[in-house]
Amino acid sequence: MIEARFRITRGTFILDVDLQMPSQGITALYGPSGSGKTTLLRAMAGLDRLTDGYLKVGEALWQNAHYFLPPHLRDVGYVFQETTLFPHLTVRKNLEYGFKRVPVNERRISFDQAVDLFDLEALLHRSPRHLSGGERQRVAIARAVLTSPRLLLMDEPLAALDLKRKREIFPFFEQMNETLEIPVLYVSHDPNEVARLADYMILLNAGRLQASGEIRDMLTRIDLPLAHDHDAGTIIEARVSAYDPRYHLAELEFIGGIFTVARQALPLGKKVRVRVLARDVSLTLERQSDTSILNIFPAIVEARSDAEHGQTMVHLNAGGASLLARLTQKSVEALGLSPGKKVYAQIKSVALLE
Amino acid sequence: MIEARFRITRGTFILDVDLQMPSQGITALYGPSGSGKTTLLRAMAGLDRLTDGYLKVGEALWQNAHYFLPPHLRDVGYVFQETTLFPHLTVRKNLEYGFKRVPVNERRISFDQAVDLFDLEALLHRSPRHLSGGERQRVAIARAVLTSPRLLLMDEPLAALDLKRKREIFPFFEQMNETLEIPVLYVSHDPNEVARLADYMILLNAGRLQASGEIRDMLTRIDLPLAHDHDAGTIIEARVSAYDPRYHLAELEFIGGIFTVARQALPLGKKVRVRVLARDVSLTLERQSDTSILNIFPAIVEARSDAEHGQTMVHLNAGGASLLARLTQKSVEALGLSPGKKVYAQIKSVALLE
Amino acid sequence: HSVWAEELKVAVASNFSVTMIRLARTFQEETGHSIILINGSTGKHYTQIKNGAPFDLFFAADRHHPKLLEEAGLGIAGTRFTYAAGRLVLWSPKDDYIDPEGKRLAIGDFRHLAMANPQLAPYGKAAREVLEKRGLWHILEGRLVRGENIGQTFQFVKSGSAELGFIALSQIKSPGTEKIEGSYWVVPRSFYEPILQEVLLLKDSPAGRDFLRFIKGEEARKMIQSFGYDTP
Amino acid sequence: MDISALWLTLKLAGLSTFILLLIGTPLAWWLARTHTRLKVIIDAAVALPLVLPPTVIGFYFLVALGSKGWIGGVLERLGGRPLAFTFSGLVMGSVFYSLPFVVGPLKDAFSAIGRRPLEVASTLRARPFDRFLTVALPMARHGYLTAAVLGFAHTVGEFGVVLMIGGNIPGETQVLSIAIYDHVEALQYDQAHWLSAALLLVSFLLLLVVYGMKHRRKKEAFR
Amino acid sequence: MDISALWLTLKLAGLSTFILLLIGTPLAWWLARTHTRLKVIIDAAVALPLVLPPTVIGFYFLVALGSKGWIGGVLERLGGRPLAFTFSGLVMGSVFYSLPFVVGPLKDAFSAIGRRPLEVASTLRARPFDRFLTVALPMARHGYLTAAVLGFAHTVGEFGVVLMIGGNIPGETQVLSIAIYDHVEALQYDQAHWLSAALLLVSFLLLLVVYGMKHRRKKEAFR
Ligand SMILES: Nc1ncnc2c1ncn2[C@@H]1O[C@H](COP(=O)(O)OP(=O)(O)OP(=O)(O)O)[C@@H](O)[C@H]1O
Ligand SMILES: Nc1ncnc2c1ncn2[C@@H]1O[C@H](COP(=O)(O)OP(=O)(O)OP(=O)(O)O)[C@@H](O)[C@H]1O
Ligand SMILES: [Mg+2]
Ligand SMILES: [Mg+2]
Repeated sequence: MIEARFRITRGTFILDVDLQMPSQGITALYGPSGSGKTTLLRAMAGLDRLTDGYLKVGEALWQNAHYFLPPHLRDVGYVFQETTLFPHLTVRKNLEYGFKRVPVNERRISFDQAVDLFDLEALLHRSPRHLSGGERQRVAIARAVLTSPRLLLMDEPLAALDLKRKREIFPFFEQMNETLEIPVLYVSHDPNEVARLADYMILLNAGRLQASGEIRDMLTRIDLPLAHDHDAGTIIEARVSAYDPRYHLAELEFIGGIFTVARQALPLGKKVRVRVLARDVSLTLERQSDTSILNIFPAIVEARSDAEHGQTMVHLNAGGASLLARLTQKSVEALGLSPGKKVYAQIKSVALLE
Repeated sequence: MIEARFRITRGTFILDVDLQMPSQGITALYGPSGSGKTTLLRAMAGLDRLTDGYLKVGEALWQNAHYFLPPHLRDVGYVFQETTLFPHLTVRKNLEYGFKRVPVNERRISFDQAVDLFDLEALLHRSPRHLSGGERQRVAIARAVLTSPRLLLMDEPLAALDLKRKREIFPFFEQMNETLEIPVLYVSHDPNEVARLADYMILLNAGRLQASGEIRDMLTRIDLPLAHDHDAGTIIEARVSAYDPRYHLAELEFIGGIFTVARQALPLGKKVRVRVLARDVSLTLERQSDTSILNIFPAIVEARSDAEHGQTMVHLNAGGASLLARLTQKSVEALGLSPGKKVYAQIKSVALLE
Repeated sequence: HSVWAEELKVAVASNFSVTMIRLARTFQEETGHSIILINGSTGKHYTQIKNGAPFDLFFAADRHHPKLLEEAGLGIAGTRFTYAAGRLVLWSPKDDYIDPEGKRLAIGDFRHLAMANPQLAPYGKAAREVLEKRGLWHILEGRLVRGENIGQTFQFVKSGSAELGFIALSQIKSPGTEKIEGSYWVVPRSFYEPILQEVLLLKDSPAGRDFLRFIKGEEARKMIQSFGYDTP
Repeated sequence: MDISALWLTLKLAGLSTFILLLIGTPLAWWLARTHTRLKVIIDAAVALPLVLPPTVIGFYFLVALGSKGWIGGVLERLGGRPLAFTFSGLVMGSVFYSLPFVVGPLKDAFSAIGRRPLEVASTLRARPFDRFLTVALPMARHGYLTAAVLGFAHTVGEFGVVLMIGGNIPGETQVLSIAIYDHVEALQYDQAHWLSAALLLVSFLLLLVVYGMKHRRKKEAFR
Repeated sequence: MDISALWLTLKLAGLSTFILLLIGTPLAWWLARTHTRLKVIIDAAVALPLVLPPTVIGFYFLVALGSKGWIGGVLERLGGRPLAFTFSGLVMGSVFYSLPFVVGPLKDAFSAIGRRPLEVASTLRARPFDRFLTVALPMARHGYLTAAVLGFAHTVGEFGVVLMIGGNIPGETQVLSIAIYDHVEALQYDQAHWLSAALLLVSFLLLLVVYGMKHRRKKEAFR
């Protein structure tokens, strides 16, 4: 468990938070621009020396009113919002800078591993001056990761990367989390990215903690902006129960039935997460045949909350799993969707891909 | 029409392009990291003095083998990839820097307008040093826009902005384009953003022009990576034909029928663009009733292209409008979807929002 | 008193400047001419005059430089004469350190002996002659510290950095400055070639000629002697 | 006499510093931004006068400025007054000799700015000279402070060149440093101490004001 | 004699520059990063010696170093050799007098780095001294070059202080600048010209090498 308590005044802005986050997994730090995300990250890394702070990472106390562990002893990896590479060093030397300073027996990732993962081979001898924006960012992430930190702080590390790169790097963060057991605190503006990557989420607003919790819960909580977002949805835990190599279809068993998902081969029994976006769920009163939609589950309407502009969020219970469906007001009335109503939730299988 | 021809060598990287883009509207410059987007933008702004370049913007020749118009005479607005505000000036002075240098009668946007739009009122007296990443970026965009440029070049201007901000700023770019008639060349990694904003698209890859054209066409061209993307889709032009204030539903007439879309009031007759993502389209053989889906159109299968991993992209013709539907191989076979087959395309109305 | 009060720019060797201030004041009171004194090393003054310095009179620390200037036609021929002759003193700020015969030189229980640079300053040349005459030059050469001029040499000794040094009598006898403590040996005139200082009129003017006449006069000679110089 | 020397000193140092910054600015700017072979030579040449003793520099200057020298000769033919033994001559000598102390810091300051801010300014319609004034100059202000302090102080203290070119004429070319020197040479230690103390005090106060201003600005910037 | 003077000059300038950089580094670092009232005073104090004429500084130094002076007295009580008229004394005087030329550029160079690179280094496990060595020093190399060139050249050319403290002892404290000066004073112009030319040439070549190296590095950086 990581406990952090900070009170920081910057001009008219005040960051005043008291939060806890799990000391494993990926935690997303989400909040509008100017809400204090960078300020919080800097405080956690010990870059701003604050009298009024408390930070405990696992068993280790990093700072309180009487004690302050300086940044270089904190074992954090930090990826700054504005990528700063050392201009006087080559890319290789930049990468080695932190790596060399970590005792050999504490290293959990090898130099070559990082170079491979972030595809930096061709850049190693280059000067940072001549890298493109995305290249710089990859180097900065690799450099931070190479210190095998006990806590990886990343301030929008993927903002300058294209989708393809992001997809290549995503699994690595999951791996970091799973095999290397490096907890990650990750600033992002992108709800897709957050939903895809994070296990836990901290929501900042105007310097205060608006909410924090498991990503599953956060995405469906109607009191939070996320549930109203265009990308609102739910996350469902499932297990791979079958794989059909002919059609590349995986069957994912979850509490409410079986999802059919087009995927590369998945090991049987593997636990996976499936994200169902509210806007991808349509409801019918009868089970439909002759449709391209493979995932159809009986469900019961649990609640309705009026979203804005003629749209309604319908909360469903599909055999125990909760689903959100965003429908027009008109459809809701036409189908008479009030709590207790039995319906069929149709989910396009391909929408589960990510 | 803007014509640009450049050949630039940077170490082992060579940018060699010969392209044309419309001199109005928003053009997206899309391509993986390191493909030469920044290099191209810099060349167009005249920041790198190249012997081997040709650039004509509308009637005005900006450079050729014998002539080179220096950047300050080019009437471009440039938003750099790494936001650079003048550290010795306040935010207000930063904004005024370009504004003051534009003759009064050439100004097409007022200072207050820009401040309002980018919500900078509270920051005006501050030093750039103490702004958050997103705040800096907003200032930089506003500063460039305030020069009322004849061509606005933006290198990932929205990367550090949250969704809400983006949504606030998007309409402005459209307005720039429509009322101010300022053409925008816009680097982005985000296909959603591109599809939402751009009219025209230039696709770079490894320093070469891979393709360029109207965004509609580009998004559906199967030879381009975009059509295979998770966010592949088509863009359909439509006209507002009715609005139901009770349900906040707008009817948008297009060549293949009428879309029903939950929206705030829209003026009748307004031309709008509707994006239909391939993954949001499901197909049935019979028209279905008792469903929450409002948009169902008869269509004819035109072609199939195998996407990877058991997924197939089905090209449809809905009364003249082209649609893409991404389905599993299994569904395609189950429904017997071969060219000429009549089907019903179901599109969740809410998916058309953006 | 002359009819017209004129202004004279007088270049004067540093060693003589204190004396000259007194002389000039008296002359100004008597004639109404005003005198602007320009201190400096004779070498510098020479170079400056050669390059057009607007000086009227040149009081050198030696005979050599005025003679060169006269020969070069930069002065009024026939106006050159000796206005003072310096006296060499071996001095130490410590009481009872130097005996009236200067035997301390031979005892040699000191780390540094200061003198002016013999190549540049007449007092240096004289000091060298004294040492050579006593046969001490080669013995003491390694312990010599050499000032650029006699003023600097004095500072070496005064600060205690050099235990003793050859300086000008005028430097410890000046009535105008603080009482000089310590012990000294006034080197007999026979030990060195006379240190003759000559003056040259550079620009002809009644006031200039007046001043030369005044310097030659009895009143001025008395004054010069009181500062520790010989006069011809 | 000493008051006029103080005044002369401040006038000389002030004027020299001003001219130094004026000449040093384009030179430093050019040196910071060019990469020709010539640049290396100029770079070295600027620092070169320093290695000669000031009096010797003064000597060469004097010879050059005199009516037989090439500067003096040209000036005379143009009908100008000779420069030796005039205040203008002093200024010229001081500027020449203190140039490296101004060019060095300015050059570094300009280099440190990098190209980006100037590129930004150029896309904001600022012409080259405009962006130099509004971006390069203010961003190089640390360098200007250092250059001005070094140039000013060195001109105040320097006296070898000044002595030689100026001729130590009271009220005209006798600056304070020479006056102090004279006092020391003439064994008038009391006056020398007194003058030195006064000069130190004045300079110290001046420097305090200058650095204090910078300090205040920096502090603001960090708040 | 002149060869030994050249050798002595290079030794003095080299050693002084080395010590100047050694002392100047922590001082400049501190000045660039502290914001106390004290800083302003030290800032001003560093530049202060400059405003006094070198000979006068030398004189005060001599007085301080003499057995009655406070430095000399302390040294004597500690059983040390007096410093006046020794090479060590020269070094001390040169260092003191050239300090501002080194501290100024270094201070600016350190300021220009900003906090970010050091913060990055600290998150990469570098302790304060480590990040100073591996980040601040290399990033301030322009400043070091300027400081070294100014400090070196000024020490070579300076002779007022050196003359006073050194006592012009051939082979021990007679540096080239004094030798040249002596030749000029003694009207031995040929020798003076010859020596000046030699000194200028050596210095020019030295500077060319130094700046040439920097130039090459910069060019590389831009390619
Ligand atoms: N010295 C200051 N005076 C006033 N406000 C300040 C000062 N320093 C920082 N702030 C404000 O503190 C707020 C929080 O900044 P921070 O950088 O933590 O935001 P952020 O959440 O990281 O935003 P972004 O997503 O845009 O990077 C910002 O609104 C910023 O303007
Ligand atoms: N001096 C150089 N030597 C070798 N390669 C260089 C040099 N300068 C630039 N490049 C390369 O040119 C390529 C194009 O750079 P550019 O900045 O235009 O990319 P980009 O498309 O803007 O990428 P990004 O989206 O990451 O910002 C990069 O791969 C970069 O590494
Ligand atoms: Mg931030
Ligand atoms: Mg780029």
